[in-house]
Order: sequence, then C-alpha cells, then structure tokens
Amino acid sequence: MKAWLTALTVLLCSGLALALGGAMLALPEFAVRLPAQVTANLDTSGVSHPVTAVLLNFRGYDTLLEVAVLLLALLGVFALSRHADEHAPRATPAHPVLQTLARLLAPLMVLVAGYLLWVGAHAPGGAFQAGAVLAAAGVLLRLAGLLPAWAQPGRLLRGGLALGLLVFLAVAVAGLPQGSLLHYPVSMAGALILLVEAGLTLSIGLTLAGLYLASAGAKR
Amino acid sequence: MSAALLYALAGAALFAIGLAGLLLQPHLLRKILAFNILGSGAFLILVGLGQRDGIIDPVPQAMVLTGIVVAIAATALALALARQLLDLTGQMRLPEDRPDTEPADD
Amino acid sequence: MTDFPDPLPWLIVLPLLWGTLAFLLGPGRGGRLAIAAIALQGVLALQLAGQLLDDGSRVYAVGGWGAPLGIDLMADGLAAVMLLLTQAVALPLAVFARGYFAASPKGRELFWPLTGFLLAALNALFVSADLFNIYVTLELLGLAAVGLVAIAGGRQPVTAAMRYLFATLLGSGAYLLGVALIYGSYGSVSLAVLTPLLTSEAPLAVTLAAALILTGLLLKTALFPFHFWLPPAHGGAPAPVSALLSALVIKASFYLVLRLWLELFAPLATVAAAQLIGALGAAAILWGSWLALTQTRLKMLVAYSTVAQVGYLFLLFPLATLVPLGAADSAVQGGVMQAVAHGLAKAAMFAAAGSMIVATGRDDIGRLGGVGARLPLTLFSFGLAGVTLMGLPPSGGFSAKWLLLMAALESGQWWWVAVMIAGGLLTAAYVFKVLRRAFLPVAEGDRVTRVPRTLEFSAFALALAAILLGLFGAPLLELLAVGRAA
Amino acid sequence: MTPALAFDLLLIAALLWSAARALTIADVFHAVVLFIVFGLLMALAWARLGAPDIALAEAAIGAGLTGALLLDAVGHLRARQREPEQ
Repeated sequence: MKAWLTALTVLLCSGLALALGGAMLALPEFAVRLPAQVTANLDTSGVSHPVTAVLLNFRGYDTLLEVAVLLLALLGVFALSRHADEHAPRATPAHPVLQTLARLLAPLMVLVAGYLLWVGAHAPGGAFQAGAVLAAAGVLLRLAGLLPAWAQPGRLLRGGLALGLLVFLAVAVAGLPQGSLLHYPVSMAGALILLVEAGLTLSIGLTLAGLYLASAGAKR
Repeated sequence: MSAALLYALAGAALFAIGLAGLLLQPHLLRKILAFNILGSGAFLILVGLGQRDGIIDPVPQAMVLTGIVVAIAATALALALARQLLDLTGQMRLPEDRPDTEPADD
Repeated sequence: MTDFPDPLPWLIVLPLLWGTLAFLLGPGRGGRLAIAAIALQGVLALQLAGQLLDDGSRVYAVGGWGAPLGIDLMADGLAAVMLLLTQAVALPLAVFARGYFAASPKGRELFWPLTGFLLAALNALFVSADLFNIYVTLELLGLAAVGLVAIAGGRQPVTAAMRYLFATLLGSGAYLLGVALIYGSYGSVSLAVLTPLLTSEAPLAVTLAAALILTGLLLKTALFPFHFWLPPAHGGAPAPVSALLSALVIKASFYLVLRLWLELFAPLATVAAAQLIGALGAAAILWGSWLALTQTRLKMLVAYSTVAQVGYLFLLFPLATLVPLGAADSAVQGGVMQAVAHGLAKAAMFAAAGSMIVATGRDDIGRLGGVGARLPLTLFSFGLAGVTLMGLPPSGGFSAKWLLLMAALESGQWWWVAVMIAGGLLTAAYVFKVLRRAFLPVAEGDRVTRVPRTLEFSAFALALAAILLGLFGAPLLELLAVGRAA
Repeated sequence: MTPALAFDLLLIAALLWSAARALTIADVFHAVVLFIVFGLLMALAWARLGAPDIALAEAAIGAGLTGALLLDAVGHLRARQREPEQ
C-alpha cells in the first residue's frame, strides 16, 4: 500500500514536470514587455540600477510587505523559543583561532555591508545583500562564542528590529499628500531610497541574525 | 532554445523533485529542504521564462529577491517549529495518527 | 477622490503600524492600542464602502506608477464587503482577546503584534490587483496564522502549527508557480492587464497556471479533501486565535478563488470543473458535519463545523458557472453572504466556546454541565451562532442558503438542495449536542466559574450581528453589486 | 555544442543531482551539506541568467544563512538523539 502510494506520487510529480516542460516550449510572444518600461522610467526612479529601481520604487510595495514577513517570522521564532526548555543560553567558548578570525572578519563584514548598501543604487547589491552580510557577521560572532544568544530581546533590540519597517512605513505614508502611498518626488527619490535602504539594512541584518540567534543559537 | 528557457525547464524538474520530497519524506528537516528546492524551481521558472527572449528582465529578478527573503522567513519558522516538536516529542516527524484522535495536553 | 485621509492605503498601513508598535511596547502589551486602531479601521472601511456606493469601484496606483510597471490596488463591492467583515469580526474579537488573555495568559506575549500583521495581510489581500503582490500577502497571512496557532506552545498546538505551515507553504508554492507561468506567458502580473489577454484559446501554460493557482488556494481554504490540517490548527489554538482563523483567514483564499474564477480565469471555466468543486463542497458539508457530531472536545467540534461550512461556500461555483445570469447572480450573492454570516457566527461560536472552556477549566463537551446556569449569555450566543450555521430564519445564514437555494432551482440543479438540507440537519444535531450538555446541572467534582463580562458580551455582539445580517442584509448586497458586470 | 551550452547543461545536471540526493540520502547531515551545495550551484545559475543581485542573495541567504540554520538544527537533533529517552 505504502510503496504503491509512493510510486503514484512519483508518477504524478514526473507527469507535472513533463506537462510544465511541454507547456514552456509552446509559449506565444510576450503581450507585455516590462524591461523597456523599466529603462524608460529609470531616470525618474532615483537610482540607476534597474533591479533596485523595481525593488524599492516601482514595486516597493511588495518589498514593504516582505519586510513585514521577515519581522513576522522572527516573532514566530520568539514565540516558540519562549517555550523552549530553560537551558541557560550562554556562549560556549570556541577555539581561540576561530575567535581571532571572528574578531578580524566581523568589522570587515560590516564594511562590506556598508559598501553593498551604497553600491546598490547603481550596481548589483542593496539592502538585502548588505543585511545578509551583516547577519553573517552576527552568526560568525555567535559561533566564536563572542555573542550571547537572545533569550528575549530588550527594548533597544526591539527598536532596531522594527526600525527598518517603521522608516519604510513613514516614507510610504509621506507620499500620501503628494498623490499616493510610496510616491517619491523625483528630486528626492534617490535620497529617500537610500534612507529606506539604510534602515532596512540594519533591521534585516538584525532580523536574519535573530532568526539564528533566537532559535538555532539558543541551546548548546 | 535560449539558455534562459533551459533553466526554466530545469526549474520545472526542481519543482517536481521538491514536491515529491515534500509529500513523501516524513522527516521534517527533509520536508524543509524539499520546500526550499520547490521554491527554487518556481524562482528559476519565473526568471527563466521572463527572459526567454534573451532580454534581461529586472522585474522577475526583483520578485525572486523578494521570494528568497520570504523563503528564509518560512524556513526559519519551520525550523523553530521542528525543534520545538523535537523537544516535546523526541522526534522530528509529524505523528502518523489521525489528528482528531490526538489527546489534548493540558 | 481627494478625501483626507484616503481610507484605502490606511487600511493596510494602520494595522502594520500598530502591530509593529505593539511589538515595540513589549510582551503582552498593545491590547488597548489594537482595539482603538481596529475601531478606526472599521470607520475607514465604512468610509471606503460609502465612496464605492457613490462613485463605483476604484483603482489605486501605489507609488503613482500604475500597472503593469507598478502595483495597482483595486477596491470594488466584493473587496469592500470582505474589508467590512474583517474589521467587524476583528473588533469584538480584540475585546474578547483582552479579557481572554487576562484570564488565561498562555500565549498572550506576542498575540497583538501577530494579529496586527494578520489583519494587515487580510486588508492588503482583499484590495490587491497584482498576482505577485497577492503572493506576498498570502505569505504574510500564512506565517502570521501559523505563528498564532503556535503561540501557546504544547505538543498538540505545535504539531498542528507544523502541519498547517507545510500545507500553507505547499499552497503558496503552487500559487507562485502559477504566477511564474503567467508572467512567462504574457509578461505581466497585473490583473487589469491580464484579464483582456486571457481568452479561451490561452496556451497550455496558462491553463496549467490556473489549475495550480486554484489548487493551491483550495488547499489554503481547507476544502475537502484538503481539510486535514484545519481541525487540529483551529481546535488547538487559543480561542481568540481559532476565531480569527476560522472566521477570516480561510475566507481570504476563498475570496481569491472566487475573484479569479469569476474574472481572470472565467474564459477557462468549464461545467465539469465547477461541478467537481461543488462536489468537493458537498462532501465537505456531509463529512465535516458528521465528524463534528462525533467530537468529544468542544473546540474540535467547532473546528469540524468550519470544515463543513466551508463546503457551502463552494456550492456557488456550479451554481454560477455557465448558467442563466439571474441564477449566477444569486449564487454569488449567496456564497458571499455565507462567507460573511459564517465569519460572524463562527467567531461568536469560538468565542463562546473559549468562555465555556475558561469557565469549566477544560475542553470537554461531556463536562459542560452547569454552563447553562452560570453563563446563560454565552450559551445563548452559542445557540444564536448555531441558528446561523443551521440556516434558520431570520439569520444571515438563512439568507445565504436561501440565495443558494434559489440559484440551484433556477439553474435546475436540485441535487445541491438535498445536500444543503442534509447539512442543515447535521448542523442542528451537533449544535444541540452541545446545548443539551450545557443545560445539565454541574457534575459532581466539577465547578463552573464566572468569566469576565467582556468575554460574554463580545461573543454575544458577534452572534447578534450574524442574526441581524439576515434582517438587514440588503445594503450589503447592494454594496456587493458595485463594480460587478450586471 | 558551444562551451556555454555545455556549461549550462552540466550545471543543470549538477543542480538536479544535488537536489535529488539531498532528499534521498540516508544521513540528515549529508543531506544538509548537499543542500548547501545546491544553494551555491543555484547562485551560479543566477549568474548565468544575468541576475547578479539574486546570485549574491542566494549565496548569502539561500546557501549561507539557511545552511547555518539547518546545520544547527542537525546538531540539535544529534545532541537530542544521544540523550536517553525521557
């Protein structure tokens, strides 16, 4: 019975793959083409890198909600780690070499994050990549035993976690009198996007690190 | 056939592999891996099909960046739940018994 | 449209804002803020409904770009009805939750922030006119819901949350694949741009996309046979969470199925597919009601009742697809009315069940003796909600089932009538099973304590609203007609 | 066959192999390692698709951070399995 069901599932999944493949080979010409529209509106977007323009301007609303998803996941992880066994979450002493390496690398990674944030306006990079590097620095420090696990975040940490979303919301709402949610005046678009990205980098870095520190790093 | 379409086809295969894994693997960690593979497949299709005429399209690329962040958020929540379940039941799999016969714990 | 403040964006921004602020305030804080903000959201939803009744449906270009480059929001009558339902259910439930968590603090720490994000996701989903943006709102909604199921901890709720998470992720995975195929076919994800492009001669990829998107959404709505995750999740969560999930969260994916079926995918709809969905709905009604009848735990009974009531929602598809226009209209009205009536009644029922569990200290139908004497208002609310679920006049449930009945007769599909009647009888059986127990005297060794009055009154307000909907449902149907092709 | 096409086909084969192996290999730790390999290959695929932003994010988030989370969970699982049953 079990083997029979497995075979059926594998068969159905293969069928799906084949149907998808077949369908992809028989597609018509595009009816709408967005790359040209992105290029045409790039000048008024405030940045010169197309992906950043889509992410933070044309489709910035998606990104706003996505930042909420990230914070939300951390809330879920907090809610669960609160019920975990009360093993004292403390840093375990790591190998001295790892500690030295972490001490050297972490500041470097913060610099790299800053660079990625800055360069995102006109080249690949931006808040998410920068935040990820920042988080990696946090994970590294944790692995080296230099950073304690987060049992529950204090007020300052909560502020840091929420900052990105709050800045983004404030900028979004500031556009309302000018016409619509997330409307950036052309002259200020570049500055506003950088402001949002700076807030996001900090919060995404903290949140991604928190996803690790609150659950994964909690018990050793 | 463009290279982009080739990657979209690979995405279809990855989606199917992930789907089969999600349905068939009882171990929660593997289910989480399977979900990530399934998601990667869908992302490849989004960008691959969007660029099937050989023109780089930043719109699906931005969507995939959004999707990757959503995926790690879901993965982290799933792992936290799986660890909690491990602490409570000693197992990293969902109990086989019918959910409506599970005893209440209070 | 230069009202200040414009209700449409604020309905999304406000809950995001107070959810974040509640998190900043610290564990367990933010209840009062939430209640005030949800009341304000209710005013905004009413204001928006007024605008729509005056000027017709409206499109809102976020960032001023406009589709297909930017993301559009779209509010029509259907969206406005769902927005009104959401705020109308959330406000009494927020009052209820404050009292509930004061009496039973397990899981209260992060309830308010998660609820804020949940409501933001719902409001954003109802007005989104962009397939990828809808994906993001679905993920926000799903993760918030899973987090809420798990907040109290414990083996059963965590297991249920895990199952629920995999179900909802699988659903959104299928949805996302569908969106990828549609973008790959046409080069846009805007509903307004896509609707004229999609014809009955759509490429195979689009047909596959429609199947994947609808299947993913049915999984999230827990339509039979995809209902396996719902009872443990809704039955195991704290009562205010169960109420939010049963009343609102599953309605969100139902709303998307309805909108996509009637609009974007309408050229692909076939009678066979509609009959299949209807048959699944019928199976859900019978199977869910039967299982509700066999439960021993009160919240599980109410949760299985949700499985059954979801079935009624899907009866509208065979009744509205490729049938005479009059029948289709009354089918849609009936289905939406059922969504609203069930939302109010099920929130009332879970709230009343929560009060009974707090009062008796256990979740056991066999030990409800004495509840009738000590919590008469709560039991009355449970009964009123039951009246709506059974579909007895003059409740909103009656109006809904009456409209569906008319559609069935008008389109000559009498077999759905038989299912509805059988479902109503089974519903009566499981509601009376609870009422009968509750009227018995207190069993020896048990005790029934009083509960805070806010718990009793908020449940009663919801149950009463479900009844009043039947008496004064006409304006709602008028609103629903805004933006729908006559 | 051009070298670029050969590279694409090789990369796709490696992607499918690592994905399938990650889901079927007996040991969970090996499965996670294979998944991290899969993530890095995905980053390469994104680079080939002209999407350096995604390649960066995939390497840092998809392979790196997800990998760290998964490895830690495996460590937790193993520590737990060594404990006697409660």
